[in-house]
Amino acid sequence: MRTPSIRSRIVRSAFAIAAAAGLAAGTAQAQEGEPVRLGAIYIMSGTASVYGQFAEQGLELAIEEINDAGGILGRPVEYELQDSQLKADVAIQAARKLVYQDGVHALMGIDSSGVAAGLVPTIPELNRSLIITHAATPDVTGKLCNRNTFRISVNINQNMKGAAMVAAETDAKRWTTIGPDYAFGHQSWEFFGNYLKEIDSSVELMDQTAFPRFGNEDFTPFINSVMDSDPDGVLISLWGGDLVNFVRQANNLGFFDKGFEVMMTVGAATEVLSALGKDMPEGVWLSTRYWFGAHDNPMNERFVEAYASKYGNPPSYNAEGAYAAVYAYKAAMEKAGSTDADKVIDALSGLTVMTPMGEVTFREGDHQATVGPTWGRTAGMNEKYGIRNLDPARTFDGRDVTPSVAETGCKM
Amino acid sequence: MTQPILAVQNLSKMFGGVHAVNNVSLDVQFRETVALIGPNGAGKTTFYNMISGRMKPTSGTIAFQGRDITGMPPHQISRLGISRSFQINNIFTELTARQNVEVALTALHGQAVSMFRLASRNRPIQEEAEQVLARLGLDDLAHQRAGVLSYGDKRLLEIAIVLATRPTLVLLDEPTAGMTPEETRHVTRLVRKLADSGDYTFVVTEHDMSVVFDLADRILVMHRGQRLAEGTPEEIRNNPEVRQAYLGEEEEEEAQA
Amino acid sequence: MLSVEDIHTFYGESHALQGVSLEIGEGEVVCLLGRNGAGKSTTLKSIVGLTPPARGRVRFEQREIQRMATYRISRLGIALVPEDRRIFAGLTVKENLEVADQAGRGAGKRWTIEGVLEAYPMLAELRDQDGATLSGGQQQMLAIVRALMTEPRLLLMDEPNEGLAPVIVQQIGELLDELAQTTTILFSDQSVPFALKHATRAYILEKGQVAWSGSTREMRDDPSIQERYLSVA
Amino acid sequence: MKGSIPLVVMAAVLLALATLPYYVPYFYIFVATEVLIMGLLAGSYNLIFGYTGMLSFGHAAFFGFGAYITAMLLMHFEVPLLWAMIASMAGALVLAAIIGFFCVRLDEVYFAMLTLAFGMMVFAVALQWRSLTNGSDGISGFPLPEFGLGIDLTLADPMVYYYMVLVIVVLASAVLYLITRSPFGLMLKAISENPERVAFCGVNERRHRLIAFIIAGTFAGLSGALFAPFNRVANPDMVHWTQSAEPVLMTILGGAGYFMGPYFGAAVFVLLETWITSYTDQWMLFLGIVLALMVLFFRRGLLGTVLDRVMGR
Amino acid sequence: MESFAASLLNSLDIALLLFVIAVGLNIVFGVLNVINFAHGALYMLGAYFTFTIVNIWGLPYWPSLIIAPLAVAAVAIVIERVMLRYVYDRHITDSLLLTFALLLIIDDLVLMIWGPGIQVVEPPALLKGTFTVFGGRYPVYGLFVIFMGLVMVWGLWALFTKTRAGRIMRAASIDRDMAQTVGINVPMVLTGVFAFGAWIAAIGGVVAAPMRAIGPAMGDKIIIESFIVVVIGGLGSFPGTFLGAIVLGLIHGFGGRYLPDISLVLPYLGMALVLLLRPQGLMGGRGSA
Repeated sequence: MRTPSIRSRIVRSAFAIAAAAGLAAGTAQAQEGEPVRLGAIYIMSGTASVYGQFAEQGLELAIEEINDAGGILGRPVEYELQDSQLKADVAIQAARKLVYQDGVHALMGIDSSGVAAGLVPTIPELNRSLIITHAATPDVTGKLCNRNTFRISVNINQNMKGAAMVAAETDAKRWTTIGPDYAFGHQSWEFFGNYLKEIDSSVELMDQTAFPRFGNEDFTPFINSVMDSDPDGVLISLWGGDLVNFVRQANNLGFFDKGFEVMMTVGAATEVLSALGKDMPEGVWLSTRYWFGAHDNPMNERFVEAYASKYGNPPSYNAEGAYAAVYAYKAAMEKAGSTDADKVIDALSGLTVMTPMGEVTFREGDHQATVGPTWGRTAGMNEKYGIRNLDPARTFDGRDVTPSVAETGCKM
Repeated sequence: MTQPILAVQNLSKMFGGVHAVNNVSLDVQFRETVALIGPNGAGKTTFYNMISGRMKPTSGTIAFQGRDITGMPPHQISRLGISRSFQINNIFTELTARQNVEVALTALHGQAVSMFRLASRNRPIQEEAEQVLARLGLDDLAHQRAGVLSYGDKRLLEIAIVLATRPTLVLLDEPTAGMTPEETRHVTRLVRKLADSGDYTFVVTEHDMSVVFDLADRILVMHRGQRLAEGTPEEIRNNPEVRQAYLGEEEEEEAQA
Repeated sequence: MLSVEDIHTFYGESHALQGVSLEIGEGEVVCLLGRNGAGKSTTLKSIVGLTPPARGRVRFEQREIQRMATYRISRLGIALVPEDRRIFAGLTVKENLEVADQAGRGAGKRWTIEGVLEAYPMLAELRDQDGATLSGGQQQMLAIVRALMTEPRLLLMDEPNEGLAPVIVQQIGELLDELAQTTTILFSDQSVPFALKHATRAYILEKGQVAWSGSTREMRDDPSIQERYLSVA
Repeated sequence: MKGSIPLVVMAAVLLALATLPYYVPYFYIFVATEVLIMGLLAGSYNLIFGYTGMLSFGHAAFFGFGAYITAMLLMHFEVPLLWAMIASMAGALVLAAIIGFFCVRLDEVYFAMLTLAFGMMVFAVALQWRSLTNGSDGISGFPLPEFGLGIDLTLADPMVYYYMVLVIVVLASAVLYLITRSPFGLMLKAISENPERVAFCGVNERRHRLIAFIIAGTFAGLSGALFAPFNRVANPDMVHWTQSAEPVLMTILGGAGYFMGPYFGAAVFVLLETWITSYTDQWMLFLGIVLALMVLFFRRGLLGTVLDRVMGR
Repeated sequence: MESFAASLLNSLDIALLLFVIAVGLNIVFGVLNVINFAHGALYMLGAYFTFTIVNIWGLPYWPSLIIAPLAVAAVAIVIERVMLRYVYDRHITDSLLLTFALLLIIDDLVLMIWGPGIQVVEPPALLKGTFTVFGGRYPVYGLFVIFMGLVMVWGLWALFTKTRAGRIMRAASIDRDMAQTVGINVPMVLTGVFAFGAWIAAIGGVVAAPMRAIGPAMGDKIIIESFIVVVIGGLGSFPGTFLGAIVLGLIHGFGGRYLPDISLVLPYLGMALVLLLRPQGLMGGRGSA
């Protein structure tokens, strides 16, 4: 007869621990001096964990700065970070834990489209705001949009609108793509094509495209097939380790000597640039959702300097996204005068906030921030950081590249 | 002579060029007990394996109750009424003794795919299982996990499973192997009793000659895959060829010297 | 040289050896007789530690070996030619020998691969053939020679004649006699004449116990022993 | 009576689960819901692994398939959840019949590898047939409609959903339990120990293994059908081999062959993950160490080890 | 068309790298009867050690080809001695679970030690650049991979057939008891084989380092690929592993290009077909390790 007692003892003690933690946080509603708690969900394990690290650094930096300056509404800021494992169900459960167990006042984060697409529909029932700082799928501020969800980072539409504008100015007429064989790769190509056709209906979007599986490692067959098809321009939406592998293999195969235009939609990510160094060829178009050298404002100057001195490299877009999101919360909470989720959501909607990318506005219609990508051509090396410079670099105004709310399909 | 219950004709089995069983024929009459003996490697187990469907013969035919069963899968042969025991214990150690028997009974009664009733409420089968166990003197051990039974009891349970399939023909493969002398006597008496009941036909392989002579109506001696001799126990006992096969055949004259 | 004292061995849950004791002196050739399942194989396997005895002692040249790992027992100088020969399938004849070759482990080298191949030309012809493709007799030769490669002072052979044609059995017998000149041998068999011819002493096992022991001369002189324990009677 | 212990335990656990929302923090309703769903997945897996001895690496195929069917039906047809669940089970049944038809021909490692291959084929289809499955993003943002049969449930309320899951998982588990205790279940246990002997008792053991595979797949489909609305998403992760690994881990962790083992394993696994991830980023390290220790020291799984002690085996 | 030849060569270098990784897995399975889920993690360790040697210690590439595999083999010895050897006699699921736990542990330790960033190791000067085949360009490093793969094929073949150590491994995989009986220290052989498998995996890691981005969990992908190779070729078959690697290399080299819509299904389809039609694998059966 010992079984039941043993088991229930385990269960009970488990819940006792949990209960203690939960009650402490859960009842903390806007008490004076109580910390403001932010819950963040990033990828902290596995292949893509570098993105989580960058985000955490940006997050940490912003919170330090804010706390040094007296916090939000006079309350110190804390954060709780959970690993998404790049899985939607894990992220969803993590969000529930952050809200109900850790008692966070607001949520932020999310690196991948798949995770975002899964998580976003569950946010309203958590009754918290969520600011997405990385995931780029149009859907979360489009057909999946909801009152609680905001995005401060550049999405695929915005980036591809910019890409199309850059592409239209080149001589290239026949375009193809190499992208990862999942939603991000296919959507990038689709949006790029649509925007480019709008600007210049004479361009040809080739049928021969290459979508290697995500994490493929060996891109040679795809590089060869694209080279065989002899395009004028190639849009490349590979990212992270895949992009590093791709560029090195493409170098070997003479891909960049063929004279066609090459555009890499997340090529100017610092982790990619510093891994590649000189291996990133000159004269290709790279984009990033945020380029540390492209924004001439005091906040950016301060951010880049503080970040570089603290972590030894220039901030990546993911660091900026997290950093900006914290400041956006600060602004919203101050505007709302409370950490109350409803009021913060109302405050965020339509809010214009200062970020390292300048002033951005969360549109009321879809909660997408009016941010624009930076597209630049690779030039000489930046010796300080061991990465390529972008010159010329063209930063798009969010208002020029963000599709109208009607186009996004978002119905609030 | 009536039609034999088991008619094996010219059965052969080759393993990579070697004749494990070579052209062996055997007729077994209903209610008879036939012992199959022979020194190691004589081909007895292979012979069993072919009759019970575990192996397909290379050539020859096997008929059971006049029906050709050559090459049938084991479960079909079993359903026709042939059941076998194994040389080494082949019981279900994680189940209780009674459940071991119930496995066979469940199959017998066509309930093997019955899912929406509790096996533990299956009184008819349980009662029958208990009867089978009782016949073998295992009734006290019905609720013991088979794995913890004594070796001898496991061998008996092995036979219980065989009987539970209600066979007409029972193939026993060394039923007393590894048993103590006392257990051996017990099993011999039991099989004797079952044979006398007239419900079963037995084919038994055994190395213990006292068991063989106690049980067998007729003995088939195999040697090197072939039929060496066949006859009553008395005939076999006095057959010089058989003695030679058992004691060794090398340089006979010296052995006699 | 070897003394086995009251060993009990369980095979799974079957009590295979129920107190077996044996003594073998240096230079002797001893035979274990008994029917199938009497415990002959298990006795030999228990000596080399493949089925370690649960109780009892095994001493080899005054060292207790009943708890020793098999490979260490082998290195002490006991070799086993197992019942089913257990040739390494997929390895050639020569490779089978090389695996067992104790070269480099110091101590007087009696058997070398070249030496045995020369001594047994039949194997020399088959040296590059897959061991699994050999005939039964060839496999048996190989198994014996492989055992020799471990430089045994005590050679255990488990039913070396099983399933072999008479002419081969005779060859094995000759080999056994030859080896007996230099090596102590314990072999098991079901064939009485073979045992009588090649062994000086015999043990008869029955149901995991020693039922009779004595010289082969006694056995030859008293046919009732054979009848009682070994024949169809 | 030793025999009554499992019943007492089960009754106690059921009572604890039924009153759970009244004594645990709110978040643990989600944890408990996940435990129940994963428990059903692992419990269905136990039917083929623990009871029949088949090590499958592709069980997520049925889980994911069930999740997709429910998600699609809710998304495109807004059918009542009950009908979606039934459809998921039917779909998983058909898929399991097809995959199982091939897989039960093989044994041991070969069976494991073949199930892995089929599971990953289903994953590849989920990922690459984008027009149907929406690719890597999966199907999300579907409404949670009524339950069906005129039963009025606010499914969006986590507490309501928890109770619905509890009832369904308990019912499904009861069916699974009945199956393991049925004559058929007895056959499965016998097959796992000694398939040949079962054949010699006149049973077509391959057919039995196939039936067990189909039943397990069907209930895995149900568990997927519960999981999709719980997380409001069905995506390829749910079909991936790493998802297949979870019921394997849970079952071994809890104790294969014990009916409650996998449920217990699911609880331990989910709770461990929840707690470790709260305290450290190095959750994989700790989970790995805990798993390794369990394999080395709890040979029969947690529940198995405990039961062995209690029953004195 | 000119790139067809390059694609073929490319398939070959994919195949030979796969071979190097899968063959260690297969040897460990053949001798120890353990499906080592952590095999890919050992490959990853090889790559990370190379990164440390080349980028952090500033040594040239070549010494890492010696140092890194030995270091990984040392890790493997510890793993075998403190954990793995206790589960040999158990059901195969126990070793599976244990090595899965090991995979989690190694993955996280790597993340802690080297951080999450993407790392790149430059190939040695000798192996930089490209050459032209049938009008298509092909990297010299690819040739090096092919060369190393063939050296491993030859070396392992020679080891298994020409050396005593190789024969002992084969003997131990065929019949452990008999190997003991002829005086082989089987426990030590088992430790040795596991370390050897790890050593081979690490060579794969060292060879891959200059051509693949090094990142956390990079071994997780390769492990399933290796399963496919081993299953297609035949569990426990050395020549089979080679053939299996070639088959999968061709599927990767051409499948994504000519059958993009089902490219992901192809490897698993191939694996399933082999299992159903020839469960022992294309080259399986008893015989060489």
